[in-house]
Amino acid sequence: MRKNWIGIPAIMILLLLPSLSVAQGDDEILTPVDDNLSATVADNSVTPDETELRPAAGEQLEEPDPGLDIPGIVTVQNKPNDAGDQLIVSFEPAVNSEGIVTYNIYRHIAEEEGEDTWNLVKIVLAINPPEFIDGYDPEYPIEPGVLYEYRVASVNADGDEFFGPVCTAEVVSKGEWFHTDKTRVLIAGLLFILLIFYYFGKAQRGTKMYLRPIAGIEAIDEAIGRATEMGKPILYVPGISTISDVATIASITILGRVAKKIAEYQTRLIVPNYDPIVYTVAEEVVKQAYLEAGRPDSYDPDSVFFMTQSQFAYVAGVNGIMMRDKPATNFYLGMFYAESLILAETGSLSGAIQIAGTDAVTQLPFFITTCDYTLIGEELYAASAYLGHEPKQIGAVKGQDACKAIIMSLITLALVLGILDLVANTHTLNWLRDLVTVSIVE
Amino acid sequence: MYDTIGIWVGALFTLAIYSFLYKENPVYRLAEHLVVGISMGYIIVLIYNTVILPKLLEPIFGGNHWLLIIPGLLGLLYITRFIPSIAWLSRYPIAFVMGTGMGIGFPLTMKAYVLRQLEAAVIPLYSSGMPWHEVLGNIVMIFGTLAALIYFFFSKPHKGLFFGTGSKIGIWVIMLGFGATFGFTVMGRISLLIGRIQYLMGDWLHIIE
Amino acid sequence: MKRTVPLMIVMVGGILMIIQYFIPHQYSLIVFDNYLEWAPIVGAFALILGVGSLTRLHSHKIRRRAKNWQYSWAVLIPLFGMPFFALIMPESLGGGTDVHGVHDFLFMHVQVPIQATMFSLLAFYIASAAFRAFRAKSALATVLLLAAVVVMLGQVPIGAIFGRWLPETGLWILRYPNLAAKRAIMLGVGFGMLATNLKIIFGVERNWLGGAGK
Amino acid sequence: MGAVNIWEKMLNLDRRWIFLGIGIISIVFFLVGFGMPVTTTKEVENIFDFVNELGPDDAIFIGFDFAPGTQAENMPMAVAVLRHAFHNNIPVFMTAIVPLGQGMAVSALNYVTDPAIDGHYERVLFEDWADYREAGITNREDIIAAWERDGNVLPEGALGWVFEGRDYALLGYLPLFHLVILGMTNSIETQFPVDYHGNPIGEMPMLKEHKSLRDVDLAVTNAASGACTYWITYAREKIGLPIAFGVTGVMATDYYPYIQSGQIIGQMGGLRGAAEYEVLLQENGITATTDKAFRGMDVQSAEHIFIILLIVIGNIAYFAGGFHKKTRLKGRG
Repeated sequence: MRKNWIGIPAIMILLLLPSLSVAQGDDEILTPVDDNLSATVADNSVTPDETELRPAAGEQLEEPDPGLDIPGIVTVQNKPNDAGDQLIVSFEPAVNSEGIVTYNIYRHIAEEEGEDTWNLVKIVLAINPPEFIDGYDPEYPIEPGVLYEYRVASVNADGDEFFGPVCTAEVVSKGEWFHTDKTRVLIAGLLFILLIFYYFGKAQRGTKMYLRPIAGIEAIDEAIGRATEMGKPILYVPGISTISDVATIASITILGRVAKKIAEYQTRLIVPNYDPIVYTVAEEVVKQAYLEAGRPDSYDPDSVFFMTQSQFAYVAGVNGIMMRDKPATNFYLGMFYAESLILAETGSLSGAIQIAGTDAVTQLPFFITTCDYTLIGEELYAASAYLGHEPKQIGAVKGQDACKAIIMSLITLALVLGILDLVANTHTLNWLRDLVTVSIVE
Repeated sequence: MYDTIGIWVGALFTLAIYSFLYKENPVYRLAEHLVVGISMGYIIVLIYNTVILPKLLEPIFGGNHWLLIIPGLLGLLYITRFIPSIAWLSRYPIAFVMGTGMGIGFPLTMKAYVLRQLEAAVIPLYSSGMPWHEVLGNIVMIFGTLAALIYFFFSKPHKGLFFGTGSKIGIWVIMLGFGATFGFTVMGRISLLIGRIQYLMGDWLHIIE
Repeated sequence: MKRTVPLMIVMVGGILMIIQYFIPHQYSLIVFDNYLEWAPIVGAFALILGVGSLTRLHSHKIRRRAKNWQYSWAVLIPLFGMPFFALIMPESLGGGTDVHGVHDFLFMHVQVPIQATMFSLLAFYIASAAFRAFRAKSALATVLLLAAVVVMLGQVPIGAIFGRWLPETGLWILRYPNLAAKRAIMLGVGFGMLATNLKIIFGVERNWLGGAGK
Repeated sequence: MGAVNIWEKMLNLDRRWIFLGIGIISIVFFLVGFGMPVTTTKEVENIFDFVNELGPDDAIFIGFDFAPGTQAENMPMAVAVLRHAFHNNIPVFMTAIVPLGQGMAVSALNYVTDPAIDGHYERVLFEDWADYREAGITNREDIIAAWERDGNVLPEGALGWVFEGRDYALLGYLPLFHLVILGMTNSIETQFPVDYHGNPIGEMPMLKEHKSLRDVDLAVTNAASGACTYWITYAREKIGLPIAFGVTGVMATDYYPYIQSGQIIGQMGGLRGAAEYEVLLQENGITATTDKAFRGMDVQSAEHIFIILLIVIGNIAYFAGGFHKKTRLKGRG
């Protein structure tokens, strides 16, 4: 099939050009500055004579180093869902692709004059579709509201360029006020907010709500009691993440509760911190807990301290504390990474009772195998809600359960639809998939 | 010379840390305290060279980006922690970090933790040409996810056919996953040790090359 | 001032960043870009808190001659020595952050080996954890144990002795039941995070201000 | 009673014996090594075949995107690919996403060109062959011919010459590396005006032939963090540069989807992935022997068996001692 094309590029171009001028009204294409019929040759190694030979090249294949067929007009569209810094650019590839390796796309601002104002913004392989998104490159940004001109050159294996017409973009780039690809996130978010606030309200009106027991929570009091009996300190590690990590926040709430109990029992508390802000907050919370327990004078300002913000240096320090001070109970609640196992094994070597809780999925197996009690994922948050004793907190747990129920029904629906598709040869599952799919690239 | 001393120092500290495996001891204690101090000192230099200098001082004094004084002042409020009477001012920068962090987190969590996970669970059990173990896998995947979700229900007692059996299967699936993750991680952890052995026996003692 | 203003900052900041996510317009981008510029600057100053606490703790120890007080010097000297050599000392006297300075030496030949060794302790601990924890005490513990052993054997060449099915089974467990468990945990964690985000933005959860519950 | 005591002792075995066992096994198996055969997988073979097709006219990037902490896993991968490239005379650009990766690149290069090791490549520094360059000799064969004509002899045990600036360039680390990758899609020189040693890279023949990432054929990133995806987002997605991953064992499962989606041509996962590449190098006669990763696999196997034995012993003691009848179940379950 392809072979039929080889002989007639010149004719095709001749046919194409009138159609270009017809299409001009639609696409507002500027005619090239110099000459529409002959390609501009940018590379010095190609003499102008060769360019003039170009129309004949297709018919006489033996002609040495023929020029290339040039690409056609460029069409520009505004890209949706951007800040007005991108344009969708497509161009008509050369009719005769013979010898073309790539297309080089150049852009400049419409009023600018001169060869050096053109910037090479994209190289498209000849085998790829003749379309790309401009504005990706930070060196040549697109400004919103600015009118640009484009031109495309066919490039052969030697790097010689043969320019097509200069075209003015028919649109300028502009930013949008809503990202349509994020609609699903918005709907899901609103639904979630609605549900949570519904249960907040319900909780505040005093509706009694059942929450199932969590083994780790009951163990907390027991473990504090044990340390008191043994006259040994309690170590509380609030994880190695920042204060904006939800696991850290849950841990801080539990710390408040633990500290209050400890203040009542007059046991020593050690809280080494990894993050300076978490340290500040933890200190405040512990101080407050001692105040509430009525023993502000027994608060030791050195009990909550900052260690270092370097993962394994922190572990080295906590390990040292564990082996020197031999705490009777270790709490590891919060966000953890690879250090989880080092901490928990050292703690168990020192003979401590250990209670762990994290939402780090990859670290849970190590806590499960080495600690006495482990709060798995969401149980950590739920524990902080239990201990907070505030109706709204319980309401939030209820709301989360409702959301899980929705997710479960959707998965079950998918299961049913999947079976239906198998039996009845329909495509209902795809419909559901489309409904819940969010785009990866934004 | 510099490198030789460096490798000797490094090797001795490596051994100091390994000595902890036997017992906590003064050498480990020294290494432990040193690394806390050095790592923190390193972070100070790093933050100064990568944030304070190029993102705050240079733009303000070199480029007249006066607006950057706002985060600078906000950050300086942390210092009020050390002055008890106005220590509450340090809550302002914390509130800034907290609020923006939570706001950024909300849509991203909704997308990554909820919608994308849901999407991955909405799969056909069987499509043509799928080997039996993949079909079985898909079945386990869907029912496993459902059961494990039941385990995380807090507002219903784990009793009865649905919640009782469901949560039991759920914890089974979770444990199976945890066992596999544990086993899978062993390999990477052993490699870390191999790295240190290479350092001690190669770089330091030159027993192996 | 003490509580209301921080709560306002949190609410405004939180809602602004949520809305910002859905708007691709350049004005929204300006907000986000500014945040990206500001956040590290505000965060950088938090380091002062850390240095302050560390200095206070260890100078207390030295002053009180607490147990092991001598080691506190090993924290304080490099804590201030590192920045001193890196930022103040001229390069001819071992200053600067380049190779062959004091700063680089302490980092490359003390911190890096210690941290790498600390990390490699995992190889030892994972073995002892496996020994202690993997006992077939119950059906559940047996499941944990078997999954771990199958995956562990499947990964190394010696596992091939038992045939192809072993690594395949290991991979199958990792790909399906493991993924199901992780997915359920992530969904639960996700909703928990979302709820906490809301609770903090709307001031329901205010523990982080210090002072439990109130 | 006596029997129970033995079992009880076994169950409560001092953990330091286990630590000692782990330590001894890794040292012993490192020194002797019994060479368990390693079967190769498709993911690694794909990378090998891709590199094997390349030659002096092509170029590749090797990213040393890891810190010393994961050296044991990432270094052998990088070294194996580097050897392969040197064997096929493919010019290699070496970069680092993390600051410490720069030092890793230096040690990899030192290792491959170490004259004390049989099967090394003899390195010629950039300044040492400046005269030929100024004389306009930039073709690889011409450089070697001129170089050997002037009395330089390839030492015994060396597999060939490598000329800095012709066969490799050590670019090193720059902050915000994702932007650097993006910038290199236009020009490598604007991002790295000089190399790690301060040599102007504009004068390097390999740079004159490969001005931007568009003129490069493959990037192999050896990474210990998610930073490896920078290469996909900024190079693969933008200009279609083929990417291969070398990642740590723990990360490996996370990146299988990238293979399925065709975004990466292959992946070396952990020590095992590196060992596979070493086996492929040996099988194809590119190196005479396998290297550290292959030897590490013996340690790996031995340790896994040791841990499994521990588990088995623990369980035998647990049941033989009758503890399953009386011990209260700890924790959940």
